[in-house]
Amino acid sequence: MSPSRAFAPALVLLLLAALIPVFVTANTVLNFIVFTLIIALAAQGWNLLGGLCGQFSFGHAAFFGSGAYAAALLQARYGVNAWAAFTAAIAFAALVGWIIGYLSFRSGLRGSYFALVTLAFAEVFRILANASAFTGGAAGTLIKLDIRPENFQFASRAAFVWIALALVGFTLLLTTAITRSRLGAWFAAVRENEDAARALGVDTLAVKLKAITLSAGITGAAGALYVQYYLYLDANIAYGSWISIEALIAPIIGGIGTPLGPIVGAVTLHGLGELTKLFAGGIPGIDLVIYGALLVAAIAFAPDGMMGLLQRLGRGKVTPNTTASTTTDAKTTGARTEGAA
Amino acid sequence: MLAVETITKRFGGLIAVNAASLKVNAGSITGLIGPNGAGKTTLFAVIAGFEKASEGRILFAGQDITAEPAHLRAQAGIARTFQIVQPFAGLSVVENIAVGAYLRHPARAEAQGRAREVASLVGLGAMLDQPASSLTVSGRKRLELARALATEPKLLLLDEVLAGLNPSEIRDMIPVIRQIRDQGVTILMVEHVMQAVMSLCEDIHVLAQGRIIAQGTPSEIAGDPAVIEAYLGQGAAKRLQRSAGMGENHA
Amino acid sequence: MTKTTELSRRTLLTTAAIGGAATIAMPGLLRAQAPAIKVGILQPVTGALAYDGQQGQIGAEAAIKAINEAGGIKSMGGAKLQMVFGDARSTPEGGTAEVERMQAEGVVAIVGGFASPICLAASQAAARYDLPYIVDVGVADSIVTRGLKNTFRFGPGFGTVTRTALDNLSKLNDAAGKPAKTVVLVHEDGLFGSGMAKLMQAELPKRGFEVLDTIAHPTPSRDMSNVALQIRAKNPDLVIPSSYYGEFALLARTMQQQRIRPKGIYAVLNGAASNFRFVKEFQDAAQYVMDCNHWHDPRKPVAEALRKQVEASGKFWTYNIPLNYSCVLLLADALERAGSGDKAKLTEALMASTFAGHIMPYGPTKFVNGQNEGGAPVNTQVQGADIKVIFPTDFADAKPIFPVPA
Amino acid sequence: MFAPDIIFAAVLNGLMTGSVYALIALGLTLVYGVLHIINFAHGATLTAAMFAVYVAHTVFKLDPYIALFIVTPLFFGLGYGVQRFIIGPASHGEDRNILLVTLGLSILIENAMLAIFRSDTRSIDVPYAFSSIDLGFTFLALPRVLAFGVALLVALLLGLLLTRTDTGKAIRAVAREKTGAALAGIDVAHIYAVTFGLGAACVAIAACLLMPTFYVTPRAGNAFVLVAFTIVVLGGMGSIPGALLGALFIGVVESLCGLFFGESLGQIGIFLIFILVLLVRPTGLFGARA
Repeated sequence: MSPSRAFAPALVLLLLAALIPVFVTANTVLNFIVFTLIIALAAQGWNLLGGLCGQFSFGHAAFFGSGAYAAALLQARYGVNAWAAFTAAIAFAALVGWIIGYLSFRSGLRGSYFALVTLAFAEVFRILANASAFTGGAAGTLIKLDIRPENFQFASRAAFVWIALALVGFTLLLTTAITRSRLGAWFAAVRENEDAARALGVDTLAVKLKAITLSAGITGAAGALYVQYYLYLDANIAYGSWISIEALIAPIIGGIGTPLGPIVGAVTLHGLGELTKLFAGGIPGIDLVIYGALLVAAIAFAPDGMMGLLQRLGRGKVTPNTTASTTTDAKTTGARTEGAA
Repeated sequence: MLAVETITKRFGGLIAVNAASLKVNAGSITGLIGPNGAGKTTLFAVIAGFEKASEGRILFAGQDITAEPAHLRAQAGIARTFQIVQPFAGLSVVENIAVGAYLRHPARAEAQGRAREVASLVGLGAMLDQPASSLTVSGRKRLELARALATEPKLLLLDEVLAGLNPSEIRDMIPVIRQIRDQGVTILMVEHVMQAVMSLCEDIHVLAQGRIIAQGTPSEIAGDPAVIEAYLGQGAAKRLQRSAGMGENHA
Repeated sequence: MTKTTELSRRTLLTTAAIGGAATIAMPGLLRAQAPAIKVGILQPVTGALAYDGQQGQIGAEAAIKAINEAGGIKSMGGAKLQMVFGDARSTPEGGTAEVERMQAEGVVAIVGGFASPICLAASQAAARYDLPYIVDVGVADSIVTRGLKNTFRFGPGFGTVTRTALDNLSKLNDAAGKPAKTVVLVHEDGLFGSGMAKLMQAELPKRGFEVLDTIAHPTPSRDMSNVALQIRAKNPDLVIPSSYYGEFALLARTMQQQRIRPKGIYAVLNGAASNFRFVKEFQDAAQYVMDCNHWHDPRKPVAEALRKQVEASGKFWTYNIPLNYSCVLLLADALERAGSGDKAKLTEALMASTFAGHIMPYGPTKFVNGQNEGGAPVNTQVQGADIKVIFPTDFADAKPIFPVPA
Repeated sequence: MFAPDIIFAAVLNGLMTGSVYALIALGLTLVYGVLHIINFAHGATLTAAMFAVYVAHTVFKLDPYIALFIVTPLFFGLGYGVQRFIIGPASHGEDRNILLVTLGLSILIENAMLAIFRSDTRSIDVPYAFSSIDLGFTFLALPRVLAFGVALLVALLLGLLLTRTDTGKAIRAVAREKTGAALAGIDVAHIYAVTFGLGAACVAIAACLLMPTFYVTPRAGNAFVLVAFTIVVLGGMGSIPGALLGALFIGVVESLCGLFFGESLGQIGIFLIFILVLLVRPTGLFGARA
């Protein structure tokens, strides 16, 4: 595939999306788009580590929350400019990613064990953030409402749509570029078979650390964007399992390991959520029952994710480089079951 | 090229490799044979850096690499294949090989070009875009070889690349291996297919119960009564001699 | 999505309930003409806070129904209130999304939110449109200290609740001859509990109480046995718990089972101590438990009528109901005075509100920087199968029983 | 800091709480060991079982300990059916899809409970709820002592089932090597479903033991899932004795950390120990060495 063909769909999509706020002025829609893009960004981060590099995490909240808290606290406690805080937040989340990655990958954690250790880290952070006075404890942290562009606060929701879109678009291009690079090949090699990768000269620890650092930075950016948009943060928002699940589920629904997968997944899931709200009425929960059922049905009918489904419908085949191996999943998750039963 | 000096590898109380020493000369094809459980694959793993040696040291091109991790050894020029093939199942053939090629060619176009060359060398040229998971056993063995080759090694460690192949496939592979050596790659191979060992190797080391019990040319090994009695067992001597004769004819 | 309250033919409440906001003059004629006024009711009815959201919704619905049955908004030609309900899904972003939808559907104001994080995010989203937002519960003081012009809180904030709780505790203890000297604080580790504990720890010693221990616990907790153990070890005169329903119910049951009997349990903003479900299901454990919390004014007949009505429908009476009921009445009064659904006029009217027709024990409303100055908690005590108001004496319908009779 | 009798009482409390964790973790580890997946619907299953016990008590006037004999087979059947007819077909045998299907099911079940029962906190009142055994320094609640005994018994029975019965042997065969087991004539789909059913049955028993002293809301089960995950990992995924010992260990750790660092921060103890154990010994405390 030539570079122009590889990047074209992404660029067209971005351009179209950027035009939405020009034609759609309903804030309901714009608000929906911003939130969906925040989730998509978090999911893109997850996809880089989980999809491309094969390291499933159940604890991306650790990065989302670290980015969000860094952005919020730098502003609220130290009066740092919002844009500078935003940049620092990404770096901080990336650092947290590196540290968690270093500790767990160095110990050789893979599969479910890695997944659950990330979950545990996120939980530890959540409990600490909830108890510590520095983070505002249970009362949370507020960013002062002061609508000025230099404060990263805008009167118009369209501005946030564009910023979120720029971040998602940048990550999309970055992910596409990675899949077409040596680093991408090494990610895939580590995902598919670590021993074989090592035999071919791949420094698997370094590759995984790169993946988790990038991944954490991107998901951290999503957290920072969240707090910049809602201007409020507490431990359950920042480090709660909700965002770990959102970040994990969107790429799988969309198409794991594909650059567009997380975005398609987030849009599908949240679109579905909006759709099922139509059923919300007298009895609370009914809409979510339908949502859960549709989720199960979606997996039943699109086992390779929406991207896989689109490809099957479009071309009648699935290109191998866009579908992550499934045999590896079975192997990594089952890798330590010698003591089974 | 490679010098293994009194390497010992213990797993708990079990001694898998016991003070084994061997030398591989540059430009040679050297064989490592021995019965099942002799410790060949373990010794391979130690040489390639997948297992840490309990004692002893390994020199590669004069450098002590005993403490180096596997990926650095690969970068230094040691490539290995796996006895149980380890393809990147979700990737295509060319992508599999390209992972190896990226070691020396950071740019995508070059790495892919190099991967195609290697693929045609091992006879996978027609299957470049097939998923690796769709290959036959013989195809996977070739892929294993191609990936290792793509790293442009100085020393290639082949762990039973011929096992599981039928006689005609083996006949196809032997010239390929020889061609690789002729291009300047030194080869150390673990092999059970005696016909191939005898025909390819100039120098053979015999490992039994973790110890090197013999070393020499194929005919020396075939005639070594210690090898025959202590390791190959009754009646094996004749088979070995027959294979050696065949190999010489071929050469 | 939109849920419109049905008009019932039965008039359950007297027109006086609306406190001057309604009229009985020519209701039929006017009813046909005036377009309905859309009012946003925001509550978390799914997710972690679903119970409180459900209770709040009951109160808001009852108020809208009562206002409409009494003839709607008189100054606007008897226009009826139409509820636009939004499920905040127990998250700030869920609340924000619903505010956007409500705005798009043309509501004149929004009432509710329940939890502080939801109230903070939702009121801020509403502020973009200068859309009046009336907070029902959300006790975080930051809700009204951010300087948002559109945000009004009818109930008391956190600081007021804690101060009142301390004042009343001192009075109670003094009146009983100072039987309580030592205290153990038990609190959930969220916004309510942690903040309360911090203030209490600082203030209690100044009032002559010794704080023996402060025990934080998470929500949800799987087991309260260890909390009970620690209370037992410290053997305090008084236990001050601030927890949600499930955890306090567990604690009270465990204390009963472990035969731990302090001289009093004095809860603050507790999810169970002012909940009739708790009283009904665990009458022994609940007996004589005091709570400083939001509560309706028991002397107001409308409040008692509403309570009977709710209980007759098989629901339990909680403070969310009268608070939301009152908030909607407060909005109706402002609409009545503004004479239009115009946001600026409505905000003006709310700022100038001196509404006294609500069913909380607050006196006439007076907003300063969006906070109702009169909003205050009261002290209740479980006595027999009922929850009685014991403080302040102006509103009380029973005398405190303290210390707990042995 | 604390008198020895309080510490001892806290250890006893931890053991009893741990025994209920054990039942929940047993179900989870069994499903993990055989299907190699993490069942996200486990918490929702527990919630559903607790509501089943609640309904049995309020509608049919059945004591939870008697309901156990109805709810357990019922949930075995439900678990079997859900795996056989929903999770199996919908996931196409792919791990990551099973993950999502169980996640979808958990959303579905939790909100179905919310729609049916609303969000009220419900508990049942049994005459023995406050019966206790007086040990002098502390009182042990009778229902919790019973739960402890039953949990140990169930773990024992489950162990016997896996080692002594044909079905158990088939389960272990599938856990080790499903292709081989299939070649040997074992119906893998059936064994998967049986395993899932057993997991659900364990949770149902846990629900019966919990309800006399606990409460149920549509989200009640979630509180137990995270801790069950940590137990399963600590015990070595798929290991029955590991889950039992891990659960008792975590119960005691939680109890003591709660005593010394406060209930809130005490929760950190569980996760820190979990992280440390994994970093030092990645196969879990009782898992086989990789």
